[in-house]
Amino acid sequence: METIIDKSLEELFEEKIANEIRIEPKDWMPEQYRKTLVRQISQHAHSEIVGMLPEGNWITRAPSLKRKAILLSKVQDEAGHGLYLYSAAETLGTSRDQMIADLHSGKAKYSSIFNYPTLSWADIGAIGWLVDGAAIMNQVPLIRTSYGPYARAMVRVCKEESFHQRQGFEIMMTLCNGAPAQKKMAQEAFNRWWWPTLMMFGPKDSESPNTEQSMRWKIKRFTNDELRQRFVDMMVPQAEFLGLTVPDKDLKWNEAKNGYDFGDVDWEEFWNVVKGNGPCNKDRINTRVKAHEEGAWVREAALAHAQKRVQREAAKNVA
Amino acid sequence: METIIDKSLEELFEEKIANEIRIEPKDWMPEQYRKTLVRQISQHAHSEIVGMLPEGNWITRAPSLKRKAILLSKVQDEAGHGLYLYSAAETLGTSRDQMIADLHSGKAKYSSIFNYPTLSWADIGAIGWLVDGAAIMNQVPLIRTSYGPYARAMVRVCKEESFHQRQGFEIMMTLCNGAPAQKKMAQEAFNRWWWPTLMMFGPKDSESPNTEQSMRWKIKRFTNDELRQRFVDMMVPQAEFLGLTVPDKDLKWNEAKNGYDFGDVDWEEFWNVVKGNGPCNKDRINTRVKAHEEGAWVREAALAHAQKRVQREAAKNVA
Amino acid sequence: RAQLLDYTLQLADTSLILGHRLSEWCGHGPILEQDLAMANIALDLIGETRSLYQYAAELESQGRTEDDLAYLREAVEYKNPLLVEQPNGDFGDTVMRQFIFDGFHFFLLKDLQNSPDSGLAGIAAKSFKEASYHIKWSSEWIIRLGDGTEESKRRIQKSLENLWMYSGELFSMTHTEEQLSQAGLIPDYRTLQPQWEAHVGKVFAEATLEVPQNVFMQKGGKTGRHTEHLGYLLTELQYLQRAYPGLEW
Amino acid sequence: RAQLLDYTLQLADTSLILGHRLSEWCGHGPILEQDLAMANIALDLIGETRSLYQYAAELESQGRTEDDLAYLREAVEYKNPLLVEQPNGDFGDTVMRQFIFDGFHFFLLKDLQNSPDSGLAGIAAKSFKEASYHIKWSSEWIIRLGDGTEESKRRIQKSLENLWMYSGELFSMTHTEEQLSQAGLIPDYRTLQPQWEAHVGKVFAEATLEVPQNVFMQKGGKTGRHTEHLGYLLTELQYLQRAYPGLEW
Repeated sequence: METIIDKSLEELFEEKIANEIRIEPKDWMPEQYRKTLVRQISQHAHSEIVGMLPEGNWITRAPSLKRKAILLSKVQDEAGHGLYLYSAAETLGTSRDQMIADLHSGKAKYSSIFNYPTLSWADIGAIGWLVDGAAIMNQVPLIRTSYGPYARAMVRVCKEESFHQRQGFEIMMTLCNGAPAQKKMAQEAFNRWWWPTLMMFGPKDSESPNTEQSMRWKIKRFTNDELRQRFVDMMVPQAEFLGLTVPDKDLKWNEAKNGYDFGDVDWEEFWNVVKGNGPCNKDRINTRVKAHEEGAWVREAALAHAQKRVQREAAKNVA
Repeated sequence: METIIDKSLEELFEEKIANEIRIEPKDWMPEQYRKTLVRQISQHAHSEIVGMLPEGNWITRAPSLKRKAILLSKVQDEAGHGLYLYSAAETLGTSRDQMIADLHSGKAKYSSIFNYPTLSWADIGAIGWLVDGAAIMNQVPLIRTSYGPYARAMVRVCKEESFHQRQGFEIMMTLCNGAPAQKKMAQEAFNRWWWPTLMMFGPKDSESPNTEQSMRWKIKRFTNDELRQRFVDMMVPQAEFLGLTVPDKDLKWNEAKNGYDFGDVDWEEFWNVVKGNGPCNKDRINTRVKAHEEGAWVREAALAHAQKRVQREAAKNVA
Repeated sequence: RAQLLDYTLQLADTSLILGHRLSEWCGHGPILEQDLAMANIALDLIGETRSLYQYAAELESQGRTEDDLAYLREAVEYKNPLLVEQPNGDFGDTVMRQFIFDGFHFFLLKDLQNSPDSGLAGIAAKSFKEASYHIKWSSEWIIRLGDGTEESKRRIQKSLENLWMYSGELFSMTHTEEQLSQAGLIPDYRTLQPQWEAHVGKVFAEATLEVPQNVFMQKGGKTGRHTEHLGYLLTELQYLQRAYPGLEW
Repeated sequence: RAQLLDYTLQLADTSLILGHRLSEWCGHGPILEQDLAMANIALDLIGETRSLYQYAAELESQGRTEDDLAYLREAVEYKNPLLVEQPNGDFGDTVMRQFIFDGFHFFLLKDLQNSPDSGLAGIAAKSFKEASYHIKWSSEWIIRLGDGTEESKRRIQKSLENLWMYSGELFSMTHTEEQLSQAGLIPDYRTLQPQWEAHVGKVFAEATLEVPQNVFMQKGGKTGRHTEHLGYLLTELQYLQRAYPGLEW
């Protein structure tokens, strides 16, 4: 009996997917779909939160008041994205506390890109331009993702991200049109961020076990390699416009495929960072855990006070 | 019977004092003499230790490697002075731990000058030149102080202090011969440090209750006002040499007394700082207490390890 | 005019330094929502700072820009009161620093909106709306932490004891302020203080906190005599402008 | 010659940054005697730094001074290994960082004294005497803290676990180092490592500490890819030179 019902629910689900109808929180969904989504959305939320750190690192050292305000506002937006995304994931039945505990224990991942350090002001430009650029490329298709709350969160996220990307490009442009020291700073940052950004699209398709199922469920819309190619094709002309040299000696226009050929990512480095051995993995998690632990008394106080209020209200109503 | 012995001991003591013979740790001495000395020497030791903080504040920001080494070395000397002086005070039967506890509880005092902040690099010059200058003026007579260990400690302290003072003067000279911004920095620091330095000689003689007894015991050799006058007479020509303006509109050469007339110290400020209300009193003590508390586990470990060693040696000797 | 410039710089320095301190929290708050809230207040203060420095640059008319004024002065030239340069400490210390300041800021801007000096009045009008949000935020947190758990009460009471000595300077008037007040351009701070005291007292009462008595009030920041904390803040704040003088960013 | 310059700068940066970190302790040590000891080591390192930068300036012959080299470069231009820029942490963290470094420093200088390059050899000979004192100091403290109380053991074991991942970079050779080593100007670090391991192993055994196994070794500092800690250190270090370019102090 139960099997039959399940099957018909599953059929209904598959039908919606096929017809590009959004799955909503109260709809039936396969356990694996739910799990995949929780993993992906929480990972995305964690990335926003951890991603506040490398850029936050330059707020106090921003070179002008205007840049300081823009950067602070950008990092604040990331906190906001974290909030929507945690909320979207919560609609799937996992609490924010649980997700944060998984981040802190190392069970949940976040985007590896944030395990690289920001070493100069130009890194803020490079992150905005390259990293946000890659994030948008990854995320825009998610606006059409099959799970409703996630798709809707992505509309707002993507809109703000493209604003951030323009700001990043503008920082790079100012540096590239500035003094030689500034241009040098920009090139140096570009050299450090280019390859890690290409890694943001994930392992090669041939080594990405989850891609197929995610594509079928329309959680994912393009393969890793497809997105990586599109990104390179988009960024190379921008780098040329800025007068920056792409740090890849194998980069070459391929007329036949109407795109660039480019060198292979250092996959050993990629897997090292994924496994927790990147330059900042330990620092990032330690920083988050420290903020969380040092904030415990504040959260407890807020809760205790809220309870006192409720009790006082109740007592008033009784009296 | 006892009274008679005491009396003869006291007579012996007074005789030594009168004949400028040093009192040594094992000699009999009046309780009040001992107390006065412990108070004075420990206060002096505390001043060295707390005095490390305002100058230590600029070690990481020293403007050249040479200046950084000189400053670090100077602050290190102060730690060394602290050590000798605590040792000298310990010969009077009070432990270093007890003295430190008294400092942290606020029972023991230290020189009020260190409750002023160092706000620019020129402050390092001003402290060396003015504060060490005043300290030397206070301390040189102590080389002839009646208590042996204190007098001997002061020989070394004074020697190093005059070295420090020359370094301070040299910083000021470099600034005063430098760019307008440097000269301005020097004058600004001079303005802030001049009056607090004059306060270092203590209250007016008419309001210094301990002076008379200390002079009689030859713990002290000159009155506060005498020393203050000598200091002003010495420093004004040096300030003129540097091209700095003394921030005292009442300053005037007095031919009759062959010295300078000068304005009155702001005694309200003086007493406020003494009472703990100076700009940095709280910060200084908090910093010392924090260092002490955070170091507790280190001191315990060192002790535990030393005990283990002793036990192991004993076990070996038994075997 | 020189006095108006002096005063405008003092206000600008104040919001700059407090905004900077708040911005240090970014990414390290105890709750994501409060990370957002503190960034928001920091942004408001930086916005106010920019308007004030721009106005100061205009009053000065020496070709200096907002960034020259914000980034290229010595510690002793900054005129912010000591309160705002105090380190963040724990969240309670930050909330307490903010709360003490917010009341002052709120009542000051409220009056300053009516200044006959249209430059100041305009900036005050804009910032007053934001300040109304700030005072609400910090007051609520004082109450939450004071009337929360035992630990939170102990902590926030301690914050109050540590920071109270910097509250007096907010209302103690410099020579410049006395003269501008006599000229009717800015309020007499003696009239602001009772309003501030009433608000602060009410909130502390609800938070079950005790105001420390007979505290010696520290001052000096408004005349350039700062605590040693400011210097370190400035090494970070000014770093790039100092390292590369005169460039566009 | 360019490689010799590069290498000399790397050594200079290393002692500069570690000396700077140690100097941050001044006035804050757990025991007055250790405050003195750490200042002493810092002074030795700063002395070594000065000789190295002076020699580098000579090799470069572009008119730059020791201070230009120490104060006027970007974070990514510093070539110190990541270990030495790590924050002080507690006294145990500082001792552990020092201990890991001291063994490397000691065995390196011991060999470097015999370099055919008389500039390096001379500096190494002088610093070697000091390094012999440093390694004694840090080894003793590792033993004291490891074989002290339960708390001290827990703490220093934790320091070891946190810092061990930075030990590998000390012995991993850059392109420059490989070439200088092949030219016989500097030792092959592969011959230093076993000596270091023997010393470190002996001390850890006496201290009853366990060396973490299968640790992924971080590197990057020697090629300019630092941790974010270095930037903040430099804002302080460079502040005055940046604020007032080209002046005498």
